[in-house]
This record gives sequence, C-alpha cells and structure tokens, in this order.
Amino acid sequence: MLSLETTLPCEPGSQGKTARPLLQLHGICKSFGAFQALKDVTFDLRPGEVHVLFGENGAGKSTLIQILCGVQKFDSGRYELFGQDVAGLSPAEARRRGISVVFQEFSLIPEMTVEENLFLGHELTRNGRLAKSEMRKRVRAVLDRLGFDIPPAARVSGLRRAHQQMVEIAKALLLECRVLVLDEPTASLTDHEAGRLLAMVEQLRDEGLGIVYVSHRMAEIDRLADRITVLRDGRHIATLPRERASHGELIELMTGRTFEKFYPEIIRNVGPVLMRIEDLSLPRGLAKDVSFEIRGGEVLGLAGLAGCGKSEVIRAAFGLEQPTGGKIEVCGRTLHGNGPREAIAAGICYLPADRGREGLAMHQPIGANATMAALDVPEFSRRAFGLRLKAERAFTREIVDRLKIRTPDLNATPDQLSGGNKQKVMIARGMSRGFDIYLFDEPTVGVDVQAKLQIYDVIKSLAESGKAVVVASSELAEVLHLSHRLLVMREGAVVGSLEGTEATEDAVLSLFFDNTVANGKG
Amino acid sequence: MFKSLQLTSIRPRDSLMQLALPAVIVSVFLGFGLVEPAMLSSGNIANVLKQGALFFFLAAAQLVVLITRGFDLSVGACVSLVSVAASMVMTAVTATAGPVTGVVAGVATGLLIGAAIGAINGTLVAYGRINPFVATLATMSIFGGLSTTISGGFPIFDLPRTFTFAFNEAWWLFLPAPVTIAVLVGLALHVVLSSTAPGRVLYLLGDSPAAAHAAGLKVRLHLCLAYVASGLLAALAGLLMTAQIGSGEPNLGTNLVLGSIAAAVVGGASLRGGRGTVLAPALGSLLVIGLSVGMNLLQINGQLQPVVVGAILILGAAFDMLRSRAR
Amino acid sequence: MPLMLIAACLMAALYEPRFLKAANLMNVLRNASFLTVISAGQMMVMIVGGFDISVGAVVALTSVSTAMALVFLADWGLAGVGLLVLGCLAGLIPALLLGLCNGLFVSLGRISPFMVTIGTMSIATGLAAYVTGGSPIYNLPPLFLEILGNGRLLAIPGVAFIAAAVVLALWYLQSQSRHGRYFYAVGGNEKAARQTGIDTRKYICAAYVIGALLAGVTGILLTARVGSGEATLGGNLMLQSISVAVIAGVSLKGGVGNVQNIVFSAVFLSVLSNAMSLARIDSKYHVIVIGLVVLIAVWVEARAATMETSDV
Amino acid sequence: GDIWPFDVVSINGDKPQTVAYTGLEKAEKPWNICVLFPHMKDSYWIGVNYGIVDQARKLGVRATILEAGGYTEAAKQVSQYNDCLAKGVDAIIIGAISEAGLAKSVEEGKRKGVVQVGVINPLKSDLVDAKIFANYDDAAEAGAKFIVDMTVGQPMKMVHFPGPQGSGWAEASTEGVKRAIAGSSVELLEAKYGDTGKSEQLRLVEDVLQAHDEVNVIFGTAVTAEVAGQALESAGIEDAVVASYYSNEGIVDLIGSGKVTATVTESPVMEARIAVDLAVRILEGKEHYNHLSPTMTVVTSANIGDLDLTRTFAPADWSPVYSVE
Ligand SMILES: Nc1ncnc2c1ncn2[C@@H]1O[C@H](COP(=O)(O)OP(=O)(O)OP(=O)(O)O)[C@@H](O)[C@H]1O
Ligand SMILES: Nc1ncnc2c1ncn2[C@@H]1O[C@H](COP(=O)(O)OP(=O)(O)OP(=O)(O)O)[C@@H](O)[C@H]1O
Ligand SMILES: [Mg+2]
Ligand SMILES: [Mg+2]
Repeated sequence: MLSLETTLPCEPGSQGKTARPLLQLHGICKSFGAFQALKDVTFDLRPGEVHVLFGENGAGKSTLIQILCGVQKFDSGRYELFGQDVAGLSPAEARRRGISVVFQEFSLIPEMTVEENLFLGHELTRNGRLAKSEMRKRVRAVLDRLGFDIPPAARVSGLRRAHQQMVEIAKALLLECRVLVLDEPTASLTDHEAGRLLAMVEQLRDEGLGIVYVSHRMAEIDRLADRITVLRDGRHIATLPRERASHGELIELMTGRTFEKFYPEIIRNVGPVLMRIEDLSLPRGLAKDVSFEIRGGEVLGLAGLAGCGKSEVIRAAFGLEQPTGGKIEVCGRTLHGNGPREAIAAGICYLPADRGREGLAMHQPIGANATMAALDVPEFSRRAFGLRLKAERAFTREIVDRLKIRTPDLNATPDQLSGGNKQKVMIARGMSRGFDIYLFDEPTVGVDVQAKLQIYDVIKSLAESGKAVVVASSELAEVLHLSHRLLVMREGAVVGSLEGTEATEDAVLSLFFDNTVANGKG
Repeated sequence: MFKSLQLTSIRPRDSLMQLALPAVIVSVFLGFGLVEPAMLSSGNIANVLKQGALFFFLAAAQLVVLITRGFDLSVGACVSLVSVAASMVMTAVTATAGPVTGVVAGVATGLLIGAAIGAINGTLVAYGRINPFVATLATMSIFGGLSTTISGGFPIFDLPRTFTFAFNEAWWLFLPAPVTIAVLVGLALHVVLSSTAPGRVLYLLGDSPAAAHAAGLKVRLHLCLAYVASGLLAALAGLLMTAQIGSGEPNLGTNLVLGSIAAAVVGGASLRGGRGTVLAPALGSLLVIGLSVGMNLLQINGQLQPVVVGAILILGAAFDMLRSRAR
Repeated sequence: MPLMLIAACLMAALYEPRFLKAANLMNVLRNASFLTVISAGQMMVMIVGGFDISVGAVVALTSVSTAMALVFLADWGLAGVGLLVLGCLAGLIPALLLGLCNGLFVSLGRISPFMVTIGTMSIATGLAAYVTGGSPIYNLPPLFLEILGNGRLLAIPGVAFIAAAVVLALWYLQSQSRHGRYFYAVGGNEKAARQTGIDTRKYICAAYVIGALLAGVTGILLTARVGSGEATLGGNLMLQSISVAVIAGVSLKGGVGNVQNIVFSAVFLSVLSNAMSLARIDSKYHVIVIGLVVLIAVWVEARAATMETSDV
Repeated sequence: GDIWPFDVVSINGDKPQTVAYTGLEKAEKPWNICVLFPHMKDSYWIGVNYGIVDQARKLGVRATILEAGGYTEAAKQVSQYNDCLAKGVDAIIIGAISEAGLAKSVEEGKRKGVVQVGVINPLKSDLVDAKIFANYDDAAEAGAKFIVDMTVGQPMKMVHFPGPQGSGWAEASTEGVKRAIAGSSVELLEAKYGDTGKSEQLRLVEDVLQAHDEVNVIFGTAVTAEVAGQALESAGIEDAVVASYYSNEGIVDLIGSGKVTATVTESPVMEARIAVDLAVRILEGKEHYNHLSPTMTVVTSANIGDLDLTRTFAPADWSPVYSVE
C-alpha cells in the first residue's frame, strides 16, 4: 500500500502555495452511536485551491463536510477556521463566516419557492421589509450565470431532482463566501449543466476561494482537483497533489484491499432462465429499454454510479416502481404490475438498499422482521391467520445462529442492533419462505468487514443451491468479485455486459465513467 | 448455541420501565388508601374495576389505531350514537318480540353501528388518504349530531331489565359483568394483536408503512380494519355504559375522546405508532380511573382535578419520550 | 378557497336576500373576526408542524384573568384607557405563560404537541373554573364593554378592525419579513432549516406563544362582547379553529398555509352557519352539515394535492 | 330574612297542596351525607352548593359533595354514587344528571339501606325516600305563561332558546313553552338549540334576529337572557320582551334595570336546604314529606325588590365547599 506525506506542498492552484490555510482539521473523530464514522482525520484547505475528497460510499466524506459547516459536532480533535479555534460551530455561524455548502442530501424546503429557498436565512431587507424585487434580480443573476433554466417562483417540491440539485448549488453560490463546499454537486446533472458549474468553480478558485469538492466522477476530478484527500473507512489515507494521483493509485488507495482472499469463490452452475426483463422503461429516464435475463445458479451483478438507475430497475422488477413500458416475466409468466405482493407470490425476494425506510420495522422484534414477508406461509401461520409463534421463534434462533447476528436477545428490535446486524436481520427475510429469485440492492451498506463476509457467504450458498441472485452495488469490487455476469449501467441504460475474464476493474471503470477518461487513463 | 447472544444493559433497564407504571398505579391506590381507607374497600375496588372496564374499551379502541400511527376522535360520538340507537331498537323490539330478542337486536345494532362508523373512518383514512385527525374530527361531528337528532335529544328510557341486568348488575365468572367482558375482550384483543397475522401487520405498518408495503402486506386494508376494530370496541363501550346508566343518552360519549387517547398513551402506546400492547389501555385506564376515584374520595376540589390530570398527562408523555430516547 | 367562499355567499344571498342586510353582514363579520383571530394563532402552530388543543381553554382562562385584572385595577382607582390597557395586558399573562409552556415542552422537550397541549388544556380549564369558583365575574368597567365589546367605527364592529390588524400583522410577518419565512422553513423541513442556520427551536416556541396570545386576544374580545368573565367561554373553539385552518389549506404536516386563506375560511364557516340559520334549517342539523362540509373541503384539498404531485 | 317557613307544593297522589315548610333546628347525630352534583360551573349550582353546605352546618351533619363535571358525565356520576356507597355514608342526596342512569344505583342503595333524597333534577323513581325538584317544563311553562298573560291579545313572535341539544332538560323546556302558548296570541317561530356558553347564545340570538323579521319575544336559558340585550341593541330592536325560564346572578341586575322582563326562579337554595332537612328527618325517623316541588316565582322588576335573593343565590363571596365536617 502506498503511504504518502500528507503535508506535501502542492504546485498547482498558484495562489495556494504560500497562503495560510483557510481551515484546518486535526485528529477529528466522530461516532454515531457505536459506529465510528471518522477516525483521527486531518484535513486542510487553502485559498485558491480545489481540494477533492475521495473515497467509497460510506467512507465518511459527507460526515467530514457536515463537520466543516457545523451541521455535525465532532467528538474529539481540533477545528481551526481562518486561524481561529472553533469548537462548537453552528450552521448559522459557519455561514456567517463565509462557508457555503451544497449538501448531498439537499437542504431545501419543499413547500417554498426557488427564490425563497435561495435566500433562506439571508433574506435581503429594506427597513425590515423583504426586498423582493432586489432578491429576484440577484436570483436571476446567479441562475443566468450558472446557465440554469429554473423559474425563480417555482415551488421546489414540484421540481425534478436535477433542478433541485441546481437550486441547492445556486443557494450556495448566491452569497459571498470564502469557502465553498460541494458534496457531489453534479450527481444528477447532465454533462452540459455540469460543465457550466465546473467552469464556475474554476473561476471561483481563481478568485481565491477555497473549494472542497466531493465527486465520484473521475473526469471532474481530473479537471478540477489541485489536491486530493482519500478517505477509507473513516480514516485519512493520503493527501496528494493532482500530478501524483493517477486513477489507478486513487482507486487502490480508496479500496485498499487485496480482493482475492476477501471474496468467496462462488461455483457457477447455470440453470434455466427464471426471470426475464424486456425493454423496461421507467419515468424520468431512470431506465431506458433495459433488457436482461436472470438465471438460476448464477449471480448477476449490476454496477454503475449512483443515480444510474440500477436500484430503480430492481425495484421495478419487484413491483415497487411503475414502469412506463416493457415486460417483466417470471418463469414464463408476465407480472401484471400489482406490486410487491404479486412479486413475492411469484418467488421474488427483494432486499432494499435503504433498510431504514423500506427494509425493516425498526421497533418490532427480530422475529417479526424476519417473517414479515412470510405471514401467509403455512410454516408461520395457520390459514394466514393464527401465527405459529413457536415456529417463528425457532426460525429466529436459527437465523441468529446461522448469520451470527449479535443481539442482546431474541426479542431485541433492530434499532438496538448495529448497522451490519440490522442488515443481516433484513437478509434473514430471504430464508423465510421458498424464494427463487433474490434481488439485493447494496447488500453491504454500512456493514463492517466481518459482516460483509457473512453476507457474501449467504449469497454464495443461495447461488450454489440453484437460486437466481442479482446484486446491485455501488461498491465496484464487490460486484466485480461476486458476480458471474456483470451488467454496467449508465444514465438508465445498460452500457455493457461483462463475463468471466472480461470483467476487470479497468473495463468496468471505462464503462462507468465515459470512455474518454478510461481511455486516457489507459 | 447462544454464544452469539451478547447480553447488554438494554434489557434490564427496559423491563424496569415496564414495571414502572404498575408500581405507580399500586402506589396511587395505596397512597389514597392510607389517607382514606374506603379506597381499598372491596366495594370501592369493584367500583374502580367496573369504571376501569368501561374506560378500558375506549382506550383499547384508541390503542388499535394508535398502533397504526392514527387517532380516532370519533369514539365519543360512536358511544353516543350506539347508546341512543341500540336503546331505541331495544325498546321497540322488546315491545313486540319480548326482551331477549330485544336485547339481541339492540346489541347487534350497536355493534353494527360501531363497525359502520369504523369502516367509514377507515375508508377516509386508508383509501381517501385524509389525515386521521381531520377525518375522525368530521365524523365525530356528524355522528354526534346524528345521535342527538334521532333521539330528539331525550334519553331513551325503559330499557329491558334483561339488558341492564345482564350487562351491568350480573356477575359473570365471579366478576361484575363489564369487568368480565373487558377481561374477555382484552384477552381476545391480546391474542389478535400478539399472535395473529392481521395483528402483526398493524404493528409493522404502524412502524414503517413503506417496509410493510415492500414486504407485500395489505397496508390499506389493514389500516381500514384497524378503524373498524376501533369502532367495534367503542360500540362495546357504548353498550356497556348504556347498561350501566340504564338509558340511552345522546350525549354519553361527548367528553371521553381526549381522555381515552391520553389513557392509552400514558399506558405505553405511542403516538408514533407501532407500539403498545393490551396492557397499555388496561394500565392507563386503571391509573386514570384510580386517580379520579381517589381524588373524589379524598374530596379534592373538583375544579382542581383537571389540573392534576393535565399535569399527569404531560408527565406521562415526557416519560414516554424518555423511554423512547433511552433506546 | 375564495371561490368556495364566493359560491357560498352567492347561494346564501340568492336563497335568502336577508343575508345581504347590513345588520346581518355585520353579524357575520363580527363572528368571522373572532374566528379569524383564534384560527390565525392555530395556523401559526400548524405551520411549524404542531397543533394546539389548548386554545379553547386559553380563551376561558384569559376571559377570567382579564375580568379579574380589570375589576381589581378598577378597585385600585384606575380608570380610562390606562385601565383598559393595563387590564388587558395583565389578562394576557396567563395566556403567555401557557403558550410558553407549550412551546418549551414541544421544542426543547420534544414531547408530542398533542399530549402537551391536551395537558395544558386540562390545567387551564381547571384553573379557570377554580379561580372563578363557578360563577362569572361581573361588574366589568363600562368603558371596556363599550370600546371592545360594542365599539363601532363607520358602523363596522370594532373587533373587525382588531382582526384586520392581526391579519395585517401576520400577513406582513408571513410575506414581508424574514422571520415569517423561517416558520415555514421549520415546518417544511426542520433538518434543512437547521442546516441553513435557523434556530428551529426558537421558531417552534414562538409559534405556540403566538397561538396562545391570539387565543388570549380572542378571549378578551369575547369577554367584552358577552359582558362578563366566564370560565366556560370558548368551549368549542379548539375544534373550530383547527377546522378553519384545515379548510384554509393549512397542512397538519406543517410548512403550508397563509393568513389570507384563514380569513376566507373563517368567513366561509361563519357564512355557512349564518346561512343555515337564515334558511331556518333546524339547529339540530347544523353540526352534521358542518362535519360534512369539512370532510368535503379536506377531500378536495387531498385530491388537489395528489394531482399536483402526480403531474411531476 | 328568615329562612323558614318556605312555601312548597307537596305532591301526594293527585292532589298537590301548598304547605309552609319549616326545617329542623339541629340533627341528633352528625350524620354522614354524600351529595352528588352534575357540576358546579354556574351560579345556579353554586347556589345549591351554598344551600346544602349552609344547612348541613346549621344542622351539624357531615357532608361530602361530589361534582361530575358537566351534564355529559352521567357515567361519572354513577361512579361517584358508587364511591359514596363504598364510603358507607348514611344518606345520599342526588342532583341527578340522568334520572334513568341512576335508577340502578338507587336500587342498590335502597338495598343497602342508605337514605336517598333527590334534589333539583327530576327522579321518577319511588325508590328514593324523598325528593324535591321542579320540572324544567313546568318552569318554562310558568315563564311562557307569564308572557302570554302580560301580552294578552297582542300578536307576539317568540323564539325559544332551550339550551344544548341532547341534554333532555332543554328539550323538556320546549314542551313547556308549547303548552303555555297553546291557543294564545304568542307564536313560537323556532326553538334554537345551542350550548349555554355566552358567546354561543349570543351568536344564536344575533342570527335569529336576522332570520326572522318581527321577533319580539326572546325566551330561553338564563344565559340567553343575559346576552339578548347586546344582540337586540346591535339589531336596533328596542321593545322586545326578554325572559328566561331559570335564573342566574347576572339576570337579577338586568331585571332591575329593565333589560330583562322576567325570569323564573324555583329558589334552588331553599330546595337544597330542604333536601338536607329531609335526609336528616328520614335518618332520625321523623315525619317527612315524600315528594315536594318548590313554588315557581316569576321575577320581574315589579317584585324583585321584595324577593329574598338569598333563597335563590349564594352570597356574592361564596366559593364552592366540597366537604362539611
Ligand atoms: N446520522 C448518522 N447516524 C448513524 N450513522 C451515520 C449517520 N450519518 C452517517 N453515518 C454513517 O457514517 C458513515 C459515513 O457516512 P458519510 O455520509 O460520511 O459517507 P460518504 O463518504 O459521504 O458516502 P457517499 O459516497 O455514499 O456519500 C456511513 O457508514 C454512514 O452509515
Ligand atoms: N407506504 C407506502 N409507500 C408507497 N406506496 C404505498 C404505500 N402504501 C401503499 N402504497 C401504494 O398503495 C397501493 C396499494 O397498497 P397496498 O397493496 O399496501 O394496499 P392494499 O391494502 O393491499 O390494497 P387492496 O386491498 O385494495 O389491494 C400501491 O399501489 C402502492 O403504490
Ligand atoms: Mg456522502
Ligand atoms: Mg442505489
């Protein structure tokens, strides 16, 4: 593994060379309950540079940013802003001092209009009265400058996600600031829209602002970065200047694993086609004419950047999204779009990415969660009415044992468990009835290494017993190593299908990011 | 086999919390009993149990919808309408077909009305997607108005003795009839909530409607059924209260609504849904009734009683807050 | 909403021309004014995502406290406008305290607004009854009754001007000042509001205080109108104020609603009940009709909302 | 003035008969008496409270007074009745919320040998040992009759404001009014139900004055009469007759100033005193009446000066007492 000096002076970003840092973090630690999201992280930002934060999902980038702008308090460490120690920085104080943020999870008020949102907390007033025409003028100016075509009087709740993203960006750029923080600002923008933003970021850098930039898009990093800090599992791994950061190095720093011994070898034993998706289209272009087959005894991987539509395709296959076109067939029978109930009856098991929202009932016992989708099965109920609580208890004991769920007792509720154990409780649902097809969306989010291995084991045993398994993950290594066949999606379309030895990291990355970047990296 | 079970401190603290309320109730009774021995006389205990039983049905009606993260403001109106309509049917049928048929007809009418009101509420909330507060507020107004109009405003007298005897005075299985019915219904409700699929679905959908939907459960149907159950329980309360006071009263339930929600919540149900067992309305109604009877026996100024009750409600809610924060 | 109001007025006027008599319109206006003031307070609480069950009890408590303050101060020898102002301000103190209590429990204590306000309602009701001992407080200063109860300006009841002032102030707050926006922001998305640097707890608390104070003002106005301090005043204003707010499109989820619509909605309900009287519908059916109208209004609103979201 | 004697009507079989009632001086024992009130929220019931408490003190008996909190609390009153029984009192004086509602309990009390006296509100039951009450329909009839007599021959248009719908007594008063005006020149335009809160009644009167052209009699609850002046003034009506079928403190001043023409009082303080007296007499095995009805007095500006207000209301500074030792 590379180990690089973190304090190397950096050459590009000319103003940055000698100037004092705008902000400095020393040894920042941050825990959410028992989970430590940041461990001893050091970071600094100089005027006139774009400092990119790079790392896997869940590496702690957003958490670091939230600490920068006072939304989260840190547990220990030191935070120096403009040379001053700021321990209990509040969001209001941060913004007053000139830190503007584009949050990954938007900070917009859905029921308010675009211009109300843009000026929220910083309204212009004349004699105590809102200066609406003045604000309208400034809003138009900033939207024009960014080239965003959004009506200022539109209500935010009625805007597309991409437009909301633009509002969030405009909100950060509206005010004078010295530090600009952008957390995946281009995640849902098209290249054209993103281009204007990037140009503006460059201009602001030249004006001497310090800019923190988070993105998974390599092209943007290549274009903007002056320095790059890599985070992994909440740890600071390295800070390097752009020239020293080739894509290969970055990705190795980011994942930092020797994959071969980490992932299980799943024996491929291809069976019949169990599920066929034909020309599936979803609203808002989330999926465009997606077609593929799922076979028994095989693990099919779905890879792509966030927002590429892989989650939505899986959800549609399970009946949670209404397709605008296309056909979903299970064992030759077409599903009628009657929602999850029909899909479950057809033998599909879906394990959602967002276990908090769609996966688990956080305050109900483990057993109730594990059998949630099997209340109508004779094993667990008589005539889908009287519950067989003994059988449920036995099943709970079995899954707790088999998946090694660490729990205070069998009646514990998921909200008392750690993230990985929550995930395992959800996965236990897959064993509650005879499913044939398993759809995993981000099966290992927020899961520690140990738990990951156990989940991989589950996937392995399912596939080897002849079930069809689909794994969608934004963790590239994971899909790469688990799947026998890998579909790569970009902007709602399947852009490649890789099998066996073709499925290399380079090949996938070149499909992920547009080809030019991948080629350039060569 | 249990090597994966790691005991933490969560459980013991949790079960201490479970014991807190019964302890409070016992100390309320003992406290009042020390000052006024009549509190603990067998007559008074029977009285408290009887009052508690009536209140239990209303609190249980709230529990069922609270589990689904809802409210039912119309339980009071349901009680009034059931009282009036059942009495009218009962007296009319008794006059022509004798008291037994009359009582059966009256009770059936009452339960039907409860189920119908519940079905209307449930339809508005589950299928019409109207906020439960507003939906049941409106039905409260409508059915409350209906009960005073169909009765002409007068109480309905001359209920058959069979009815008042069977549902109020008689002792069934060594307990006053309302208490026996409450125990039986409470047990049945407990079985439904804890060990049947529909009961389980209520908790799941109250905890996370999206997760329940994704698990293929019939969210809207069960939401609707919860309101029907609530209506039925309220109707039972209406029938028993009618038997207790011996006449159909058009204003019988007017002031019961807020108290019933409060009793369920103080007993351990949560306004955030997905929580609470039959113990919640049972303990909650014992506490509320015990307090009220005790304050009466001690002759605490009647006008100050609401002040005490209000303070206890806020404390109870704060307690609930702490309990959920402790997790 | 304005369309519904115009339709209701037209129907009332066509069916019963008496509706348009000046005296009748003044009655409607006066009742709508009371309803507007208290519902405006309820709206503020609902905008930050709560609701206030205690407003009716606050009306009663303020009625009693104001009457007592006025009588006490008059005994002290105070008279004239000084008496009025001091008496009313003193009378509002319990409302202020209760609102503060609601606000602090909800914002700092994070206790459900339902339980908090149901508790304070019970407490306020008990206190009002206890303090009066059950009988109303008479012998209020004549000036109080004259000015606040019967005062007219240009033949229009004085309360209408007070309601107008409240509406104007809230309109200014909501649409012309920065603070008004923060109430919406807090109710619309509390987390985002906090990230934007708004002290959300302050605004939640302020909303409950405003709600209680406006309920208190309603209590004072009603006291002046009926001529005595009554512990039973405002019995059904809690449900009425929530109905008005809901019909005015204020969302129980928070973040939506404005005072202009409250005015329309309050006038609408007042016209409705007045029209039912004029049309000589038996008073026994009034509650039923009102329940149905509320249901229809909310259903229409829910339809409109789903249509709006399904457009996107 | 002196408390006794007080004229009441003894109803015995079919022949009502006016008698002058005189109470006892002192009880033989400090009996324990329990008293049930529907509520203590208005001056009417405060007056009853005063009568009970004062008489209990005079006689030297113990009294425990329980209020249910309103006319909707029939069930609570039943439980309060049971609380009393549980305490083992000697006598229970019942101001019933629902006469049918208490019937069962009264039976049980009878079985246990507790002396029971009904006061103020009707109790049909013969199981109570004695009762004294006025019927609301009788009171309303007396008041309406007075208006009929006062305005003989003139065509009068009356609106009646009975009180809250569903309460029973409000509906009963409407019956009384109808009886009184049958065949007279007074026409009942409408009976307008509504809660007895002042603001509700005021709004009702205002609406009614607009809905009907020539209303010149406003009849109804004491609260209605209290607020009618406001509404009449706003509507510019000057010579309307305002009367109520029961009275409260507010009305007395208004009668004096002529703003209210008449009200009816059945002297609730005296009813309460007699109820206590009856209970003690029965406990001590003395001679007593079984069923009394107070005489209805129609109060007008002409006779208000002569009226002994201490028979109708508690003293101004009276606050409710819940227990007499
Ligand atoms: N409020 C919270 N409570 C508990 N855990 C949290 C919370 N916020 C973040 N985490 C956890 O902290 C870790 C770091 O999250 P963070 O959002 O910083 O990741 P990230 O690097 O921004 O990832 P992504 O690329 O997906 O945005 C994750 O494992 C996440 O589950
Ligand atoms: N929590 C939820 N999140 C998103 N959509 C939901 C949710 N609950 C219900 N729905 C929507 O409601 C519809 C039906 O839901 P569901 O299947 O749970 O109801 P149901 O009780 O089975 O209805 P029915 O008995 O009429 O079939 C679905 O199309 C779904 O889109
Ligand atoms: Mg992030
Ligand atoms: Mg995804």
